[in-house]
Amino acid sequence: MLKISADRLNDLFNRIASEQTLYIPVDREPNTAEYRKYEDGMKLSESLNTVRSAKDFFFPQTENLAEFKVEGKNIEIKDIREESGDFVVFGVRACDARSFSILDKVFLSEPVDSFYKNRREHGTIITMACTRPSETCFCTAFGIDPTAPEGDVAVFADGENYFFLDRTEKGKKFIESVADMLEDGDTSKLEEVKEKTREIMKKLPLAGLGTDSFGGDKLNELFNSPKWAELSESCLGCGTCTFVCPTCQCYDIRDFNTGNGIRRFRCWDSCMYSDFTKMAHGNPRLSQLERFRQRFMHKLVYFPANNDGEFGCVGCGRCLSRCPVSLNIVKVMKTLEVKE
Amino acid sequence: MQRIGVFVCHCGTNIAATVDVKAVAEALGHEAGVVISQDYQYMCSESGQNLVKNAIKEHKLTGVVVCSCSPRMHENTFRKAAASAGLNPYLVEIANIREQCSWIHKDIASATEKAIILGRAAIAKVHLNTPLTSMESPVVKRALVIGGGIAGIQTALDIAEAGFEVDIVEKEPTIGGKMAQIDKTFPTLDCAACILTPKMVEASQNEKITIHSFSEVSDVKGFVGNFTVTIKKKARYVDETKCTGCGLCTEKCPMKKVPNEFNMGLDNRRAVYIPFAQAVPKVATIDPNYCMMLKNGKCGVCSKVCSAGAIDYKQTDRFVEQKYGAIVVATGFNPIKLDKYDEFAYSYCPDVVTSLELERLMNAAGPNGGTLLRPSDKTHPHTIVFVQCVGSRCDDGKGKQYCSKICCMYTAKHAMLIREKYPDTEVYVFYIDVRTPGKNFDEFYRRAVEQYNVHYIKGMVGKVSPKADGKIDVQASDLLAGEQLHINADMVVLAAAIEPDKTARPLATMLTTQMDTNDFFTEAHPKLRPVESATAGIFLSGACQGPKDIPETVAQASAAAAKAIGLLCKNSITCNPCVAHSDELMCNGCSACEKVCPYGAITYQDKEFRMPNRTTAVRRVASVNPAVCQGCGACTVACPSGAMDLNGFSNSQIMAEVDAICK
Amino acid sequence: MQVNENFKPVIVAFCCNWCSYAGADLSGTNRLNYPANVKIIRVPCSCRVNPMFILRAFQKGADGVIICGCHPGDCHYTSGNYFTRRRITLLYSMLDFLGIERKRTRLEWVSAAEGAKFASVMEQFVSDVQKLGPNRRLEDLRCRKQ
Amino acid sequence: MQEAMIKRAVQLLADGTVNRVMGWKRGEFVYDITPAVFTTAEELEKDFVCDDFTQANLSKYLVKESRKEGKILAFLKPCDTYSFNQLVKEHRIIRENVYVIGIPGGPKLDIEKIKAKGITGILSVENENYTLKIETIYGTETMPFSEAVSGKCSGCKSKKHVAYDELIGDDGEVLDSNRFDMVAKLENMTSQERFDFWRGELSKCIRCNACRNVCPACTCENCVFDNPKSGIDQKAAADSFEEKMFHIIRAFHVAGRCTDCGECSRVCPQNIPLHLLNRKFIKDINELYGEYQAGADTTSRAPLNNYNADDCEPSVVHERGVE
Repeated sequence: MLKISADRLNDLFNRIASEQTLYIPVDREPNTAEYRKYEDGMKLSESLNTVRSAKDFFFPQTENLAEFKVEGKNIEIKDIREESGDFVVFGVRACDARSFSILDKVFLSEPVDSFYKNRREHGTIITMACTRPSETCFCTAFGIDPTAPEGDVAVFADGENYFFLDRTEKGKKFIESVADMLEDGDTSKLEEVKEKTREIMKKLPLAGLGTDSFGGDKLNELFNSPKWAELSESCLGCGTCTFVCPTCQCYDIRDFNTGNGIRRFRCWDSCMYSDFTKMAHGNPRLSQLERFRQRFMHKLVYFPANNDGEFGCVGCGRCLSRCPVSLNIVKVMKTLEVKE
Repeated sequence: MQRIGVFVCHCGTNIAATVDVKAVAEALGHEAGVVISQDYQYMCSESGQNLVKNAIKEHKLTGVVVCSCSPRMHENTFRKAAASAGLNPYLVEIANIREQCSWIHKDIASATEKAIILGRAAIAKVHLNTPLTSMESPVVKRALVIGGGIAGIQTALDIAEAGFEVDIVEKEPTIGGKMAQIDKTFPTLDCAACILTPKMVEASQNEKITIHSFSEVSDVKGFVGNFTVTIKKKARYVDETKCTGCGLCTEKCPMKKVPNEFNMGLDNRRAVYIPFAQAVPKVATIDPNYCMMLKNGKCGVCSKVCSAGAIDYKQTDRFVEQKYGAIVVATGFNPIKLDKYDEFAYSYCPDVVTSLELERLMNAAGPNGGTLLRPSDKTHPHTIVFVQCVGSRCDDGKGKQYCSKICCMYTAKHAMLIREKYPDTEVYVFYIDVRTPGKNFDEFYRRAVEQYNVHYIKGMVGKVSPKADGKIDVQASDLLAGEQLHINADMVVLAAAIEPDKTARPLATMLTTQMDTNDFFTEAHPKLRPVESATAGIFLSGACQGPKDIPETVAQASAAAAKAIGLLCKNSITCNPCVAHSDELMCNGCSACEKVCPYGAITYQDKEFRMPNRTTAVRRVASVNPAVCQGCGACTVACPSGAMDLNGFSNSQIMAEVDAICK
Repeated sequence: MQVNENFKPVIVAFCCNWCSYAGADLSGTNRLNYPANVKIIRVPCSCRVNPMFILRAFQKGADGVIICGCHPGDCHYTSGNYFTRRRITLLYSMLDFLGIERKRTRLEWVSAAEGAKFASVMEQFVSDVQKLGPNRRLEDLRCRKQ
Repeated sequence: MQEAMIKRAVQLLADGTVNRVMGWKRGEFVYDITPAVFTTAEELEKDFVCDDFTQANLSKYLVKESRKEGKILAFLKPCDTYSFNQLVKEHRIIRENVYVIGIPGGPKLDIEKIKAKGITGILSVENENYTLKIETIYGTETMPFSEAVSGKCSGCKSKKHVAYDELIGDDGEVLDSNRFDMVAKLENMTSQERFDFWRGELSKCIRCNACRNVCPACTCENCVFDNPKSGIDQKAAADSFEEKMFHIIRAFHVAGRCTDCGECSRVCPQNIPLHLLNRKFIKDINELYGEYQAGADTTSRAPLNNYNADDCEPSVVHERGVE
């Protein structure tokens, strides 16, 4: 497998950044990482994951769609779409990598979201295998192997070297474009590292989390479960879980009067919000119970029902660490789980 | 869909000279929702108003924007016009392109651009205007007159004459005010007391009039038609109901050395006193600053001599609360203090006096029984110098910038009276200008010069220096002759500027009326509404509004009375519908609005609301009493949820204006 | 500092109906000139001015916002401007704390009789904002003039 | 402490004084504690927790809970009692329907501060004489207790309970805290430095509304930012202006009402020091209008709904500190 030694990683970054925009996770504060546009000398974060997920690159929090200009009594509609340039996202974890296939199912199925598609086409995802999972990790529950992430290129670290494995055509092209900086390497130590990680995964507190009680066919029993009331009781109705979630994909379309015209934009929405899907007649989900239930039913029932059983969660654990009142999908799953 | 009409006024050339009105009408015609945009020479004229009315009918307008003068001027005019054409009057907005545009800008391009922006803001606002309906509020049929001088007395008599109850609040022990201190009046030279005192008696005897003497207004609440006023009746230590005004106590009181303010401190009175013989009410008052009984509990003579048993050393201030429909302010004036005018030696030379002191010196009831004598040695003065404009028309910051208006005439009166009574006395008057507009005024002044040979000298007095021989050296310049003069005078009389009474400023605060920088009350309009304040239900009488002589004062007093009577005649008045209202669905019931409401217009109630999934919940919500709310909007900002909004000035309307201006 | 003469600041002035708006009218009646950049919004009382309005003005492109009301103690509604004073003091302090230029915000007491003061306050305020240049720290890029 | 609380709660449930108990419920890990309502002794004994990680302020839940049938027992830390009082004062909590037991406050621990040391895979945290012994999948780690103390506790203003029906443990005193130090430090920066600081912080905002929704002063039936009728509703910080707008208006709306409980900064997923905005207002109010502690009582007039004729002019803002 092709590799680069750890001390030359930044050379590689410089090279990539000289050709296209490169984003890498960087520590803002200890253990608080965020993706930043790479600049010379930036240090790759050692944190397990970023606070915000990598979905932002393809499905940004806000995005302009069109502009209407009113001149006198005439309205002119302007397309203000911005074509994405080529970019690389480095260091995506296996969980986030899986989230793209979930988002693709939403945005790339008919009718195709051309804004999303445009960015997907221009973006190369370089994932990185996990070596030090956290207690909040439960990606394995959704069949994700953190030691073998998806993406266009998967990168594995053994402490001294970074190994590169192409997983798609795009990935292949990418490796070719930087092949002159890479060399063949011995992967024996890497296998040790992977094995060690898999062992740790088995020992994680959430390792036993099962999905058998969930899926598209469990609609009625789960929807009508009396446990939602207790589960949702302390939910604040904020959007933290939604906004840090790599798979939440709901958005709202709004108009903003700029003074020069009306700008139509979309922005993330959260099913936890009281005005979510508010329509002319009012709001279909009036209580926090209904809104809370919606989020988890979507991930655990509705999404798999429409997507060949694939769950709308990747087990990244962000909601576990960020929810102001420590409510999360694991607690929901454990509470609703039908125990044999 | 809105159908808005825009009407751009030329105001003759007032607007059209600096604003391209055609361009404004053209530009605003392109705004969304505008269906007609016209310009016209005088929009406020009958034909201008007809233009608006016809357009409302013809184009079925849902809103009207008039680009014209200040809304303070003609907003009502156009609202009435709209109403008569069937459009709710509150669907009219004014863009102020005269006072706030054409009159302040010289450049046509920028003034026109600004006028268009102001028009757009008004259009943006009118888009969000809602029809408003006025509520009715009852009128309390009683008036309060604050101040018992000639202005207050005249106003009270006129209101009482119309059949309404009137209360006069006078801070001194007697009504009468400044006129009571004056000896003779110009230009007729009739005796002030002879014409004033019958009015005072009339006021005291009129059963519709209640006089609160030695009293002050301490609190005012409420609004037009329904004021609640607290009157502080200061302790006079004499029971008004028992005192017969016999005056025995004032003769027996052993404390004789109290400066007599009625005689401008030129002689003394007792600690218990009646200011003057014709005082109304004729009731004694004990001065606690001098009364030995009140100060250290030793004396009690007055109590012993009073056969009516009216003396009450234990009396305290009392507070009376009363409701009124209208309030007339008649707080009058005072001569300014001359402590800043040391060049005239006023503070240390007793023979330098003010004009009002001269009035007392010449008055038969004055300290010298009407004989003009020098205060210092009680000798007859042979040369008297009058100095005009002491503190009036001053730019140096020591005095007042305005003309005190009455000094020229009263000085001519004084000069004439002195020359008449003491022909051996030489009288000099130093003046900047002699201002004598008024019926028979200039004739009066010319008589002083021509018939009585008063020496009028245009020029300023530079220095007044008392000399060792008791004479006074007056150093002055004669501007016409271009020479310096020294006059060896016996007396100098200073025409001190007049200023509003000191009680006016705190009173204005209580009444929420405006004052100018000199503390004169500001009238609602200097020409069209001269006796009304901008605060509804508060009227202005006499010198509190500006310097005035007696005829003018009385005329304005009657005018103010007429306005007050007009109000009191109504059973109810239309309230301003631009009041706050609370959206119950958004109200948190937190009481923030209630805390900032100056009128107590907000109350709370527990109300049942439909909640999700067929449940109900009881919540505490605010409601505004529209008859009490005056529409300041303090509550709208105190409310964090935005439940509280203001009709006519809603959040969305103001933000629409902001947006239009910043566009 | 370089002063851009071509920069025409947008100034929003909130004036209370009873004092400051009348003061502005008086400065017109007396033909006292002040820059045309100043656009007045009439409010019943300065206490009607919600901090929302001030931020909204900056958002939509204002370079300076000034609030004018009756002198303390002279409020037509007795106490409105006292509340204004506290609210606006705290708001301006917060804007300052966030690093927004101090001279973009101002509050002045202008009575109905102070036409000359109104004109001179506006003159000075516009010149202060002119010196600061366009509002960049509290602007909404979407609303930037095109 | 936890045992005493459970015991008392069970008693009060049993004797009918209350029919519910508001407390904290243990989670999957040692630290992920959720506010919860308990109705039975069994639930309490199984899941009720009160330890070094029970940071959440329960007062806001009482807005809804106090309107339900029957009386609820609430365990309130000293800081929570201030929020509670403030909500009672604003008629948001119906006092009669709450039985308050005051419990000692922090300092509480913030798991993020432990994780910031690179400690992960956390299985348990034990406090041994103010040294934390942390068991992880990767082995045992130790760190000083003081370095893991939550930000909301490090500037503690008071250990005194201002509202309670009974106390478990002793009552404390109002503290002489250093909570305004950071505000003062910012005030002494230049305007540009302050601007850069806040641009850096606020640009992190993702408008998740956690700060607002957790805030015990933000209990509006309908927040202006969610209400299209308000004219300033916004769902996302589509422009950096909107971040500022949201946080300025929010801070302004709670000015004079914020009890400085620190929940806003605690819950911010982006670690924005939002409490500094509120503390700026508190500091200004204290300095300009006299010391005022929101929630200290239920009767005083909020400083923004009050005035003095001789209050300072807004120009003081322009005369203080650094331009």
